[in-house]
Amino acid sequence: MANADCIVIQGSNMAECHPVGYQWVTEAKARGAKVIHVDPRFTRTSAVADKHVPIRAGSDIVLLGALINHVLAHNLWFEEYVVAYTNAATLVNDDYRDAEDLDGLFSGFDPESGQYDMSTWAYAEGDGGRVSGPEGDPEHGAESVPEAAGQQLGSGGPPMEHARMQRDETLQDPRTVFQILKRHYARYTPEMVQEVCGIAPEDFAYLARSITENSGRERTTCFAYAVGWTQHSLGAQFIRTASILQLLLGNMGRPGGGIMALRGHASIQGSTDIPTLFNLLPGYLPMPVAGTHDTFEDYLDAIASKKQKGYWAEADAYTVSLLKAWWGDAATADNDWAYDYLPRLTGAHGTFQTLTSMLDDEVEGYFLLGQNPAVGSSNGRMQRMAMSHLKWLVVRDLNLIESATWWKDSPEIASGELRTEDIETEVFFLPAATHVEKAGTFTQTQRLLQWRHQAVAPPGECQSELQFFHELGKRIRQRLAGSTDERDRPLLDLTWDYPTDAHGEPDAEVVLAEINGRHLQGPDAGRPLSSFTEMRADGSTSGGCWIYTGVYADGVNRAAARKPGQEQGPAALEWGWAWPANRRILYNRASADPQGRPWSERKKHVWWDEEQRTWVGDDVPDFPLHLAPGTRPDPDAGGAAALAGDDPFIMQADGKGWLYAPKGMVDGPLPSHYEPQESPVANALYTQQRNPSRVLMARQDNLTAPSAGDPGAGVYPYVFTTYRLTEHHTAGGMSRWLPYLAELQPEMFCEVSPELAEECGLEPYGWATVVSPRAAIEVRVLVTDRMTPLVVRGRTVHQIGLPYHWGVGDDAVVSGDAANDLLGLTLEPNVQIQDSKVGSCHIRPGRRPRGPALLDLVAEYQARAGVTVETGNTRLDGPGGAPGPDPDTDPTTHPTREN
Amino acid sequence: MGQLAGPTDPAADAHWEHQHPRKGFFTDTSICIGCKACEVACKEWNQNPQDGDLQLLESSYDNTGALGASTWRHVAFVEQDGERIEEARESGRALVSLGMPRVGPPEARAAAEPGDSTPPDTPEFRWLMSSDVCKHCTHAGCLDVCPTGALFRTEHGTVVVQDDICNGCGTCVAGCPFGVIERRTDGTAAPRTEREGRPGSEPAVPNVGVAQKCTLCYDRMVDDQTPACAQTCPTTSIKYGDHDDMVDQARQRVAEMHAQGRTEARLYGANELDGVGGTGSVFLLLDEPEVYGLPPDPRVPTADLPRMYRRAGLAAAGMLAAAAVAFVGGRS
Amino acid sequence: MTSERTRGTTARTTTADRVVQSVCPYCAVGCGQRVYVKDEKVVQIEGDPDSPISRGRLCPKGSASEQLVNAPGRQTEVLYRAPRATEWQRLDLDTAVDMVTDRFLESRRNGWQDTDDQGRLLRRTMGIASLGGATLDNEENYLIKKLFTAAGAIQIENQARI
Amino acid sequence: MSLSEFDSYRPPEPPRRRRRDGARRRGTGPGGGGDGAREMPMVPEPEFTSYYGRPVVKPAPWGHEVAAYLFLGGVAGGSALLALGGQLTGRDALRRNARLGSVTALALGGAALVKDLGRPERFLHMLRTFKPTSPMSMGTWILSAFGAGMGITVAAEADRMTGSRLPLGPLRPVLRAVEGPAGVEAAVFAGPLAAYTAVLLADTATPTWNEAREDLAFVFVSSASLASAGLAMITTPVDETGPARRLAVLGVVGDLVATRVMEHRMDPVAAEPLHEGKPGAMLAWSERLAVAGGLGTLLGGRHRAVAAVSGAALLAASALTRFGVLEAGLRSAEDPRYTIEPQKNRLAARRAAGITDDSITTAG
Repeated sequence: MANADCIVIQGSNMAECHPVGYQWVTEAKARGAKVIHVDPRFTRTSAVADKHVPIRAGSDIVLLGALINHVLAHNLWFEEYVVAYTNAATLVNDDYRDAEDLDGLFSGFDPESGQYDMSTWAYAEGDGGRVSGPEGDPEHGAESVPEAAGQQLGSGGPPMEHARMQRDETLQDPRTVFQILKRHYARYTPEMVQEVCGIAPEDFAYLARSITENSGRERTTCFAYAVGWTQHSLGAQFIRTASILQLLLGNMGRPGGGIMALRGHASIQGSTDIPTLFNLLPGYLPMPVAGTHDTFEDYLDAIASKKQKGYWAEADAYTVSLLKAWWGDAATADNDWAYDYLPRLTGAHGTFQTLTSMLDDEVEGYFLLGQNPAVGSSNGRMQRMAMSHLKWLVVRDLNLIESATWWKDSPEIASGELRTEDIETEVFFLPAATHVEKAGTFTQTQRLLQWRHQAVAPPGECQSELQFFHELGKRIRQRLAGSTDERDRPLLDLTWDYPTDAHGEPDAEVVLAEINGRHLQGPDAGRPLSSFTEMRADGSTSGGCWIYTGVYADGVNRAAARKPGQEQGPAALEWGWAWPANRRILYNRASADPQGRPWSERKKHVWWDEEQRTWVGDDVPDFPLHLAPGTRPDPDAGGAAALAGDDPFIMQADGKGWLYAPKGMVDGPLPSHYEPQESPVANALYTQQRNPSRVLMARQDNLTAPSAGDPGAGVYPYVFTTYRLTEHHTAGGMSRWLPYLAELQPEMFCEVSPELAEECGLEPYGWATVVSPRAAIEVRVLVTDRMTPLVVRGRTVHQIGLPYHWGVGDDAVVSGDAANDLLGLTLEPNVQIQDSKVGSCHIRPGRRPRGPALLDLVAEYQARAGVTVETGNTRLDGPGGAPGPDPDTDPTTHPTREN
Repeated sequence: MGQLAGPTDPAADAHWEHQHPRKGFFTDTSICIGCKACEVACKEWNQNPQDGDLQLLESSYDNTGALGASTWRHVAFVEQDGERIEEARESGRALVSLGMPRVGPPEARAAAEPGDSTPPDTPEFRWLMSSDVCKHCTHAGCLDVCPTGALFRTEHGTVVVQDDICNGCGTCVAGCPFGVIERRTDGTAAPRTEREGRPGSEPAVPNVGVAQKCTLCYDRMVDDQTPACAQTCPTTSIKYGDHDDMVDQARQRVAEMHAQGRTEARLYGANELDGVGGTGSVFLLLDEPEVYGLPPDPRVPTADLPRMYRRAGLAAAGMLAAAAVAFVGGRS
Repeated sequence: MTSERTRGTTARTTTADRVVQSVCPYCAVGCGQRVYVKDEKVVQIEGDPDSPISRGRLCPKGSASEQLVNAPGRQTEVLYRAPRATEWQRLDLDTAVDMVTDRFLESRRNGWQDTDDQGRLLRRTMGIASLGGATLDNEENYLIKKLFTAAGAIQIENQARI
Repeated sequence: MSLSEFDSYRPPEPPRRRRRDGARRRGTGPGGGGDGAREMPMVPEPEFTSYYGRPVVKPAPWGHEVAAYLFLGGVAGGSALLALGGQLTGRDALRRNARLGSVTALALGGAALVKDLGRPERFLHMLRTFKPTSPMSMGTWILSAFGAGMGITVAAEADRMTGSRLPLGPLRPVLRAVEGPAGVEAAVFAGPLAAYTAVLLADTATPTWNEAREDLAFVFVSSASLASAGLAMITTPVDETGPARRLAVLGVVGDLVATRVMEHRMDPVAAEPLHEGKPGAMLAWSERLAVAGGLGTLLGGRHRAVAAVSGAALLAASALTRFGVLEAGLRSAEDPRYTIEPQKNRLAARRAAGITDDSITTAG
């Protein structure tokens, strides 16, 4: 980011949430870069940015779409880059219908399941048909899986043959992606931005000018985002829109460009690479789904076709290596490498689905490993009530967090909904080791693995997770030793013998070596693999996570490489190890033009060296080293060999950057704006008010506030958004127990504009109660000009800021009500993440009632708003659905009825 | 005794023979992101107890309040509207037109002429953040009045309290024109750990009753390490180094900002001729000093001490005379 | 003027027994940290100047890491709450792990599903769920995923999704 | 005003100073607390900004003990002069009572000082250095020298009062010989003892004390005189207290004049605390008592009863002066306005006078 010429921070509060990372933005600013912060609130990031653009929470796609429209309309896109590196020129089949034609929906929408049949979006084929997967036509796969299909596909995207795609380099054919894009965003005008986002035209012009002036050969613009974008019912599409914009401007894969994902936790990137997630196996291989991946062959065909370009074609080698790593000799060719040992999914089993099954008493045991759902997960009340249904709960943490003590001090105990004596749950609190009491690697937000050495032994009875789970596994296998029951085979055949030191702590380097993978047969049996290209599908190699292969190459723990930063170049390749293969900027082939020459001297990064006939540069080239720029592969080759010289996006099935996503996104090939689940205004672009394929949780304890125009919308008139403070860490488990941090931000507060304080009679630094359809909490009131009311669709929308670090419990140094109690659960269809950045609420002066009176207050508001389980949970808002403007009315004229 | 006011080299005055460069801070508040890492790092390094009553202090994001016996770094937060920004720019321009003798290097001064420098997109709102610290003055009010010699001038020209000597007389607390040093009472808020079933107990409050203030990490400086706050500051808003370099950097930075039209920038403590002979910690502020809680024209009290002694001598003589008159007057 | 103790002033980073390079446990920037240990106790954690990412700098949370390790409020003993009990009770570690193992197997059996209604292989248990992992090491996540998947527990989640 | 009926749950809010948000606000006096529900009386906004009304300088951590020491120090000093006078003019009763009075005041004052220290067990550290820039260091040495002299004279007095029965043996003649010079030596330090406390207060950044640096010494010296004279009038029969009475009158006159001059010369804003609130009341009463004591001495000084009463009045006046000045100083440090405005005036005055190079805020 340090060498960016313009940095747009949107959906993130970088200076507060990633302060040390912010030094590079300061560096860029010192070199003359322009820093723009787009955020509903004026935060500490805005304080040191050049410009702060207040935006209404949840309307990011309109802004980004308008920028795309601006770039296309004024011909500011980077022509050479777009034509060569993106699928702009590819033709889409004729059956495709855009959201513009179907008033907010795309073709192939199935109203009951809320799913799209993606076949209508495919590229056009030579003979007019559709390029689709080799066998197993998608219909068969689609309808048998009721819920989100998102988890079927690993991150590599869908299988697809590349050879028979049609392209029109002149970009004039109306079926080209480019023209579709133009038509799709035609109505995203600066006026629309003012009406929907509340952003003044001059601010929009400033933003557009700054971005376009700083893109192209000589200059690059960089976007930075965090959960401000991801935690929406439309989150994945926000990021898609930004990537389309960056592709059009030619900023992808170049130094100072691209999109920086600012991840939240120390190793959250690690926990998705080696996923403690329901839908993924290590290395983003999908978990097998009953019905789609019944046999090993089905599984391999579903994730990658031998015909497609890019490294995903070798997915079979990765899977076999993983199974060999887990089940060693028990995984043989004839039992499909123990493929049947893997449990199958039957739909989405995300944390929120698990929550509902807990409430229905289907889950008996629950492990909490350094997470505090009673405060940190949305709809806190539902989380705590669900835990009261458990038989037993194991909490492993440093402090007695609220998720361990809810049975005696949670808000539900205070309000009488739960009685300690009636709660059956057995709770085990096992103290955990801190980061200096155990060795291991963290993967940070730039995919860099860094090794941590153990400084001291854990005190008292504290244990690291490594030791605890190794011990748990050993005891389970001891108890099942004699069992002949087929279901216990996977546990007994597991490779589970790790050397342990005097304290019983397994040696983390051995685990890392297993993750890296090793040769099993042949001359160098036992030697670690040095790159994932060495993995074979014949069972001769093993590897716990193919994208991490190379971290332990030649037996050297590269994650522990510690060559001081000052002694190496800015890319600092010898500090830690970045997956894949220590590349620091992905797709950096795009930092050179189709002929392999750097776009400009200033932005040189990776380029083609004619003499050595190899790619060279400041970073490990993210491209086959000796693939000359001009090469054209023969059509039926597959995998890496199929990559052309100018296909920088080596992971995509067609080697190109996807402006248009024929497959992979479940809620539309092109991002289009829908209002959040709870919104004070109607969708100005389409009749469809909300994301039609969002995952609904229509339950009595998860009611939704009525939105624009519905009766009762006035009961919850204000928009609230949640955010983080520098001084605290997520649910406070690691900050509210520390006196030095607790005294910096001692009390839960809300941030309101003076106008809102006037309107509701809120007293500066006094108390206020915030009520939402789920709960009511009390907060101190910070009246500040940093919150600006916005005029959206003709009416003033007030926004309230709520930090979410506090929780009700008596063990922390400071405690307070949890903002997460206010949040509802409506999930984003692709990744099942909840919509916690925007919601509707009401705020009134004075503290909240204690005891049962609190429930009456919440119920009274629900009654007044006439909220039922159906409110906001209707899939289709067609002409028959919620009243919205007719598609053909000019969006700039205000709709007749007041909303 | 060295001189009592005006520019001088404090370490030399304190009879340090071997020449050590004078160390100091330069705090550039224009790039401070108000993260308070300096507050935490300082407390953690010096093991200062948690002070404060764990309540919102009704001052934007600042819940620390002010510098004190257990808080040697304090980040101030001031929210200001457009009108206030304009006033600050105006007062900044006034400073320039006062014809400061040394207004930065010549070429920067030329560029600082108003008119050609259109301020960038004047924000209609701004949020000032600044990390306050002990000034380590050239003429330190606290050091001068300390009767026990607990406060001493280090070889690097900084001012440090020896907590094994100070008997807590408190004169220095009143002597400091910036209100930095304070006597540590044990009145910290009752630590939460007196609860049943709590393992461990809050460590006893060290150095109760003794005057405490920032030592510019004297223990780290002796082993030529960077002070905790300067090392941890994410955007190097807190810079540490030789005092003269710090002052030069400060001057370049303020000239550069004036050239960009941001004339609200001004330096605080960089002028050797001011009331305390210039300070060891130099600040770049974006508004009048009092907006940050800093005195507009601080003056070390010792500067007027000779005159005070003369007045007191006169008074004592007067008293003697009065007594004499009383006895000589009437023999009755 | 200066006392003996003052003349002997030295930084505890120089008198530490050893220095260990580590990484901050808080956010995903991954700032380098140096951990100073003396007499088997962490005495100081500060930024690691060698790190090209953070260049020796830390945020307030990172700077408070030493207190995270040595905080008086930290829990270092196993606690157990019996059903319907109103207070914690102490429990030694070994018994606790045994009890958890028994419950793990029992709940695994209760929630076991061999095949779905259309006879397709499931081989999983819905009786056990787990939440958490973003603050753990990759090696720990690896063992957790490996053990739970082998046991058939698929309801594993972490902060990446909330 | 928050109307919610649930406010009854509100925990008893600590009496906190009611401050409106934002930088521009007026300096409210301290006691504006209450539970924040009452709206503060709107007072026109003087042109002055501060950091949320927080103090700029810190008040000295001195309580009543220090004020008591100031008073007792003055009495000790004055009494030593009277004792010397009595010694030279043969007034034995005056000499003896003055000496005893002085040493008791000294002992009490010293004890008060040590008690006020943060670490009383280290009070001897005061003698580690001889530092002219530190008024307290000077004061310690003055106190020690004065104490030594006074100690010897009192030893002699005690020996005389106990009819030479003390087991002094060979020391007695030495004591007799050195008693005279010791009395003189003590008297020499009496003046500085009474005056140095003024420098101790003035040589600080506390606005009111610092502004009073020109004339505070005269106020304290006069107050010391009238107090010691008052003490003498109480303890010594009327026939020997002629000089004491005259000293008392001189002291009262000096006190009144010096206070007037001091307040006139100070910056009006910095002088405000002297007239407001508790300190204002104390100083006003001190003046009335001083005048009453003075008149009582002048008119009825001859009658023992009237002399004693006016002596007591004078003692009270002096005590009130000391407590009042100390309290006013502490109050002036707690409110930022008393620090900022006088300094801004001073800066503006210097700039008007053309001195533009000595400001701490510079643009270069």
